[in-house]
Amino acid sequence: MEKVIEVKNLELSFHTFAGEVKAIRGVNFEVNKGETLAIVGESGSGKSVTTKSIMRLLPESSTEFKNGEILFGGKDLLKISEKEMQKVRGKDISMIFQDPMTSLNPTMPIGRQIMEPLLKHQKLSKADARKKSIELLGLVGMPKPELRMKQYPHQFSGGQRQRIVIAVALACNPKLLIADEPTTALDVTIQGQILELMKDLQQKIDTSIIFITHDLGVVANVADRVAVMYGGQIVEVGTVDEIFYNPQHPYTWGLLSSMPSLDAAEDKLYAIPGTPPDLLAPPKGDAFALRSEYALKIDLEQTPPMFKVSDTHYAATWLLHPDAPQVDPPVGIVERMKTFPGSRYYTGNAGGAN
Amino acid sequence: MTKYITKRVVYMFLSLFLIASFTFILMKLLPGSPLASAAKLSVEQREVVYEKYGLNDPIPVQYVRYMGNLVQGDFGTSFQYKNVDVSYLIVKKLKYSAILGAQAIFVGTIIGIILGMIAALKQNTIWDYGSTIVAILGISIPSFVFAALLQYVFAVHWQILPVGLWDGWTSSILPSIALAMGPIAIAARFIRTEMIEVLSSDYIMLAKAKGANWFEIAFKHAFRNALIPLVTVLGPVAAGLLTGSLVVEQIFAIPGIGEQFVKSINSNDFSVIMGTTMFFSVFLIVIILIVDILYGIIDPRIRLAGGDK
Amino acid sequence: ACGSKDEDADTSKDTNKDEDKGTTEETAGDEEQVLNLIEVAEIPSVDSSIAEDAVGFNVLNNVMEGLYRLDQESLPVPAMADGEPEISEDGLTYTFKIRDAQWSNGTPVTANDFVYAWQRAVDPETGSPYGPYLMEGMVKNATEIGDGKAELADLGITAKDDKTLVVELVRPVPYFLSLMSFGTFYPLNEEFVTSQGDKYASSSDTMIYNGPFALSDWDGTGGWKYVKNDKYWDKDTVKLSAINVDVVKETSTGVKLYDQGDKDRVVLSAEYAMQYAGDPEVTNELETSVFYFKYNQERLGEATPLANVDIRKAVSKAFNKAELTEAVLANGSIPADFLVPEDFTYDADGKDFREYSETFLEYNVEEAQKHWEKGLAALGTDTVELELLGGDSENAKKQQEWFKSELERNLPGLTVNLKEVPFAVRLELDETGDYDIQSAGWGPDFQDPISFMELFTTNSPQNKMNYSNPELDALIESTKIELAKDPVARWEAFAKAEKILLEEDAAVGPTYQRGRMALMKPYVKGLATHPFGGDYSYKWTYIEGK
Amino acid sequence: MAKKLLEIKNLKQYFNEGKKNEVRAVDDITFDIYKGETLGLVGESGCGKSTTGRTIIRLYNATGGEVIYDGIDVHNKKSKKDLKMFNRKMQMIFQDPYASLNPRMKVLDIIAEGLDIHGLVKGTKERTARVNELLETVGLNREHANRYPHEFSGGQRQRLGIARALAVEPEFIIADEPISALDVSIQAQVVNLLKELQEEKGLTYLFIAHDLSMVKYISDRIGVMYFGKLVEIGPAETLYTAPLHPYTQSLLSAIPLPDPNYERNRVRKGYDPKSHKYLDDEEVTMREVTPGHFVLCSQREFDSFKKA
Amino acid sequence: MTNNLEKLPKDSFERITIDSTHAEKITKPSLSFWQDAWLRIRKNKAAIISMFILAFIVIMAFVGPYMVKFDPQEVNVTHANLPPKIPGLEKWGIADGQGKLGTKTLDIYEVKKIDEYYWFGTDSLGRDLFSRLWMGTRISLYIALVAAIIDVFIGVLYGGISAYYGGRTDDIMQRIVEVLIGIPTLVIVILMLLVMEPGIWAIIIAISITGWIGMSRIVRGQVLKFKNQEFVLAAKTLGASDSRIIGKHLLPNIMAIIIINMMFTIPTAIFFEAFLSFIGLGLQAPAASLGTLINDGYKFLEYQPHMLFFPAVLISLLMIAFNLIGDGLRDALDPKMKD
Ligand SMILES: Nc1ncnc2c1ncn2[C@@H]1O[C@H](COP(=O)(O)OP(=O)(O)OP(=O)(O)O)[C@@H](O)[C@H]1O
Ligand SMILES: Nc1ncnc2c1ncn2[C@@H]1O[C@H](COP(=O)(O)OP(=O)(O)OP(=O)(O)O)[C@@H](O)[C@H]1O
Ligand SMILES: [Mg+2]
Ligand SMILES: [Mg+2]
Repeated sequence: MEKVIEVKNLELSFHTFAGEVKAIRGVNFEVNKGETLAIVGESGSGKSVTTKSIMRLLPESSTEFKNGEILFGGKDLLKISEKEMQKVRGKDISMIFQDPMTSLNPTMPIGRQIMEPLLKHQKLSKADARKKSIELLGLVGMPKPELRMKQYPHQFSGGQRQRIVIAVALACNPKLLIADEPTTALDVTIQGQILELMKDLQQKIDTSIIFITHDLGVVANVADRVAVMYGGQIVEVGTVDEIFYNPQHPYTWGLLSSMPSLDAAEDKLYAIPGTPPDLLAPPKGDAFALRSEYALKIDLEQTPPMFKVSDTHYAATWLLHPDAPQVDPPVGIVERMKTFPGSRYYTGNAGGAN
Repeated sequence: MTKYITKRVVYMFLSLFLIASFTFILMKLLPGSPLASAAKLSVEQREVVYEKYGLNDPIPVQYVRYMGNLVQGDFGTSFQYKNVDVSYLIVKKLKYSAILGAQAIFVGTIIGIILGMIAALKQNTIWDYGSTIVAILGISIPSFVFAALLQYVFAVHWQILPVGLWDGWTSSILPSIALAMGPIAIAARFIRTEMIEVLSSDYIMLAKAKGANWFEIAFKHAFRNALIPLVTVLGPVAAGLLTGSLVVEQIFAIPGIGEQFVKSINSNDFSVIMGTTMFFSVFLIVIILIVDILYGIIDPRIRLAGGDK
Repeated sequence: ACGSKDEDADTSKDTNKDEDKGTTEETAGDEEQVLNLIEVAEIPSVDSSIAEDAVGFNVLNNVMEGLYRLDQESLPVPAMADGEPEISEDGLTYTFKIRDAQWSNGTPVTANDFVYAWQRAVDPETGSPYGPYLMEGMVKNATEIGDGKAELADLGITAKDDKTLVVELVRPVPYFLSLMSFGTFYPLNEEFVTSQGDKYASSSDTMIYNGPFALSDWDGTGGWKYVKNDKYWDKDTVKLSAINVDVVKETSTGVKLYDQGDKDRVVLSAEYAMQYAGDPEVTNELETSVFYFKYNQERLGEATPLANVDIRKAVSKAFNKAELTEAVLANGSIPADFLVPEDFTYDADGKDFREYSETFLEYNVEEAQKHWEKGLAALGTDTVELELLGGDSENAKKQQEWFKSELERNLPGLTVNLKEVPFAVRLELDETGDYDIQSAGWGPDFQDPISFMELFTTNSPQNKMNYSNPELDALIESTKIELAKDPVARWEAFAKAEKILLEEDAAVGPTYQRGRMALMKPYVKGLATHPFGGDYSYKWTYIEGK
Repeated sequence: MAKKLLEIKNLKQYFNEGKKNEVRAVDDITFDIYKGETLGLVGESGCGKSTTGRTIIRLYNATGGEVIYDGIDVHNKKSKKDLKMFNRKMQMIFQDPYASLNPRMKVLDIIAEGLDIHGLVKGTKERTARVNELLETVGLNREHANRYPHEFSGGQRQRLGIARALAVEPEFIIADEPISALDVSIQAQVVNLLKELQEEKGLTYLFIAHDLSMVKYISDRIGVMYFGKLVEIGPAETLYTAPLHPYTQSLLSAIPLPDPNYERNRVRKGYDPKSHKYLDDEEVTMREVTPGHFVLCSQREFDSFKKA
Repeated sequence: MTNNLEKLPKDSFERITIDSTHAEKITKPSLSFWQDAWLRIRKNKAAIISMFILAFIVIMAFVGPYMVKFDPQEVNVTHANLPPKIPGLEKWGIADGQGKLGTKTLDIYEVKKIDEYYWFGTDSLGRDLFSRLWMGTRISLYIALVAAIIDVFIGVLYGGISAYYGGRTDDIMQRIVEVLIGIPTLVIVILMLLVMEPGIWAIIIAISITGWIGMSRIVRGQVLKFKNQEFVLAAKTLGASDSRIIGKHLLPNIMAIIIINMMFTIPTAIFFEAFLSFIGLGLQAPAASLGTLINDGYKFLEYQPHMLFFPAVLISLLMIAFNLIGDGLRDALDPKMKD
């Protein structure tokens, strides 16, 4: 499969008043052509920073790239000049931001905002750019697109605004689309519409997508593969089925357990105790250990490497070490594993991945 | 919108009425006489002259008479310049001040904005400090010092611009620059602060993600959004500048209204004081109103919210 | 008027001529006769009945002409008057013949023009500040008209015919002829003035002129221009074709304009006077304004330490007047040990009034301290605090700060508090008598010692310091009536009064007589300056050697 | 059934009333809240959920209608004392854990604010003790009292908001989307806490959210709002299993589930208000279909619901 | 990635239990708001340098006048208008007593036969400018303080109340402001001259009349922005009184902008004082302030540039220091800037 982008050993820090924030501490992943990679993880785990470093959108003054490379089309994006980068942004890689309420310029008509990348990267004439923009707006399901070109963002609802942002991102048929929590601020009905839309469009123009969210329901809906981030590192990566039906990392277990199910009436939701690690002074060893019921002694001493579970599935937890004790995941997880053929709890029942 | 403006205009007349009334009363309490030679005259002689100008009437009577005339648009005649209509006098002198003021505001705002932009885009670098220092000099050193300095350098030393007197546009260059120092400082400081805020917003990030270069980001995207607070503070400053600056006008021997106003107060020329005050107030209130309307033009979100802000 | 001044002017001319010769030879002879001047204030009014300030009177002096005009030596010479008038035995009736002269619009100047102008000036309806002030107690029925007891027509001025004017006075006025050069007494063409109504004299187009120049390019404010008046009876004497006047209030700007050759003359303030002290282009002129301390003897109903004559004398003698004029003012002012200024009034032989009188209250620290101790003893204290009220101009402030330092240094136990306020406020405080010492000054409106000597009589509006000496009052009164026709005795009486006022009573403490220092281009010749009324005459001025 | 704690009758809240840009944020809604229950309120963003909550607690003056708390009309209270009393009984937890804590106040002072206002404690010692107690109640510790809000994570902040509300010992709490801004694992922390507190203290909640799965988990009854109107209200289970109003159905069909297999096969239902095809003379009101289950419908629709 | 790991001791894989409350710990030391702010501002070099400059100026304002043997108020006209002359520096060609006299440049000290060294020269009455400068600084600092206090007490309160109560209150209060800026200050000030003794109180009152209006407008804008923030609403639901909300919730949050705006008020006040002194309401002569020194000095730009140079440089330094400290403070107080 063709790799569109490959992030290798990325390590970066921010220099702040309080000290050095080690936001990304060795991240590796790649995205293949036409696939959707979802990155999940809780607030502050470094999801946005990772993607922003691909786009080189981090504040120059306080960011320090310590290590690693980001290969895109044979070039290391961290090494090219700002001028070259400007050609990549919006054309080859584009981005959708978390908050539709704030990511459009409030004082510029939306038409101009959509036309901007077309004029810049595709060198279209004004009239052509306009035509293309109207087309794009229609594509993302905006009724009466010609009329709305002249309107300002505040005249649109949240869902409509997010569609506009998507239209902007798709304007130049990018090779890679990064969507940073594109639906977190929306309610479920609108969120559903947006997800459908993205999937449709992906098929039409065959883009790769990096989709960031902390909502596992959304992940289940959109992703081909999933990377789970915790404390500035990727702790588990695999296909969507592997992650949902055969998770290996205790943090992934915790995440999956926290979701209430609609059918069963639990007494108490599972909640991961504690707070995320302080990236100013990241803990030694496994960053999640302090909050984990499954902590091993070694977790406090040494950072676990990525253990291979299958060709597509890796997890960074000492529990996968041959010497580690066998532990039973929480009941809900075991329940999930039962449906997955490769899992040790597989019962062979129907309902698993086919 | 029209309703809002109507309301504001009604308020404006209320404010103007109050300003006129207070100013009138305060002025009547001012010591001295509008007649330069009053000190030489005996009490009886003075009475005779005062009678002619209606200065012997009780203040309420004078007040009612004055306000009555004012309502009819009659500002009366000046005491210093006998037989000169106050409105004529003001309009004539205001012309010079307004040209200087408008140029100062225009140039000052543009330079200030550029300085502020540089400072914001290169925050905490030598550029930032440099522009901040220039801006601070603009507020900490009064414009008349700049005026004297500019006059010395450009008119005396290099002799490329006139020393003073009103003789066409070239005469307005130096005083305008001197007056522009204030707006430069204000614009630079406020644009810097606001730009820093705006530059960290999501839509700027999106613009960058679209591949915009710094110029497009600064001017196409950020600028308009950073303008609101500047417009707020610059409004009254503009009113002040357009209606003249005493010392700068004096240094360049420009017959503007600012200088006239002080002279009128010192010589107790109350019809000119009143007239100028009224002009200034109208200017000010209208500018504040324009600022409020400008909000809506700069930021379309405010237009929708109308008066509810 | 004064010898020393002329000398200065001459030497400066000579030295400059040599330098300039080479460059200006070709154009010499037919230079453009245009003068470029600076005025420090705009024209408030050039309506001769309404005018009340220096600028207005100066313009009037050059665009209008009264029965008399001050000549280059500041002596009154017949102008609209055709020769000397006939004066009645009792000195109360003057009969003038009017010269054949025209207004700038071609109408002849007649005796009626004077009658109209005088009546207009004295008419309460006109609101003239100077008309009643100058005419009351002098011209017949002027006072009565002011009080509403007489008709305008009763004023003591009548036109016997177009060319004969008769003026009746209520008392003999020795300085009457010089007064005829004063703006308020200039003629006005009734027909023209009434046709303009309110607009008369509101711009250069709404006036007609009978003087050497006509006003032009003046619209009520801002700068103006004089152009030669071709209808002037003595137009051959007038050489300048035009004078451009701009209003420049900052001396520094004026000096720069002068240096760049845009202006031909600029009056210097102290700081510039000091810089240009040795400059050949500097001219010194002595003005007739005298400055003095007014000592308030009773402030808001309470006696001040200044009620004590020794204290007053001590203060008056305790500052070095020479240092004041040379180092602080530095503008050609001279120390004043008198009230009536030098170079102001002359008797028939050209003898200055100052030669009739003595000098008083000279700077003398020892004596000052003696008086001071005596005064303190009488007051039974050894510290005195006095407020010195003064103006808020740059120059006034500098002086006051110097006074404070000087007085406090020389009079142990004295504290001087400065109060520096705008003119209007000072007048108000003067009016209510709310000050201890006031730094004040006086410039005369006519050429006679009485314009000064009358200031501090008991009922004078200028007194306001609770000073009263019947002896002084009587002396001044006598100069108006009994001595009116005896110039010598009259001046001796003034001299005596001055002695009472300054030496015996030290009611006021003179400080200096103001001088004026100006830069003037050497090619400007024949500029005449005057001690009262209009400051300058341009009638005889010309450009040579530019 | 339990006693009615709160009756909301024909509540209306219009912004910019009478102007061109009038917004009918809450348009004539009526419902009751029973003592000790949790009423969930869901609906699309901007449909007026927060406004309802805020109007109930008097942050806005209602344009019309009544809010009757324990038999007393809240919006007619006059005396300061009554108001204070009322402020103690009813409390609110805000949507945004970042915006709802004053960044320049210490946690101690934030939580103690209610105590100070109502004079519930005497002396600093008692004050600190009470704050510590509250911190422990919400699962934080006393060491946190001297911190500033920015030092806390989102979940911790939301718990601070809860502690602040609890400080005055309220009976009724309006929780305005207390979890929407939080990530999943933290959502669980907060929801658990709310539930525990309800059991311990017998609290009543109005729980506002747009995420039906969480709401269903915590609520006894659920109300669904659409464009300022309440369109359906009923017991949580009933509403989930047998939604009647098409908007509710659309909402339910959109809940994402962490199950890729399910997601691959999900069918979403859209909602178009025009689909009702109401006639001009039809009266559209709340009608009780099954006991306790009300739907906003016309008589025609009501009949068809009944049949089904 | 491979599972090829070097052998690890068996016992490393023992399971352990971790106290979950342990995980709630915040590792950063507990600091008060101001301690925290101080830590931040300490990292801001420009602010720190500015603090030193400011401290230096303040100290000099008190000791400066006593560093030379001249009395700042003593008039000595024979020593008038001397250029600066500083021992040591004169060899370098600066501050060597050279000055302009007419068109010539020469050593004025020599011309006037003066042996003393006036470090910053003298004014036109021969007063020592070094000591006057520092005396003036003291007064100007005092004015700055007064203006700042008035800004805070009147401007902030007025703007705060106007915006907080909004509606009719705001309308009325804003009209009052309009009227206040409409009435010419000069008229009021001249009236004050009649009823007041010149001096510091007169200055305070004069500044109080209109000096705070800019601040009130800014504060009003900010309060309008903050008053509907959720933490304010939260306080309201707790039954907080209006004064509590304004004082405890709103003001602390708009402190930064207040500080910035104060930087604009201070120089304005300093020159307003000079103007008041000029018309006789301010300080009594011969006292000096930076404003009056500059007012006096600019006229001599050409011949005695030192009269303008020193006070202008000082006031600029002062303002730059104030502003950079203000900027530093603003950054330090801004919660967004916290990691
Ligand atoms: N510009 C910056 N300066 C300093 N620290 C930063 C900066 N940007 C991000 N961080 C820190 O880096 C860490 C990772 O942040 P990031 O935004 O990637 O989190 P996230 O996973 O996207 O969280 P969320 O789900 O809340 O968006 C956080 O601790 C954050 O505080
Ligand atoms: N102060 C106000 N002035 C004018 N309109 C307002 C005001 N507050 C809210 N609105 C409008 O009222 C409507 C309902 O707003 P509300 O905040 O209650 O929605 P919500 O259901 O809580 O949405 P969300 O899920 O986004 O919190 C919206 O259209 C909003 O724009
Ligand atoms: Mg993020
Ligand atoms: Mg809400």
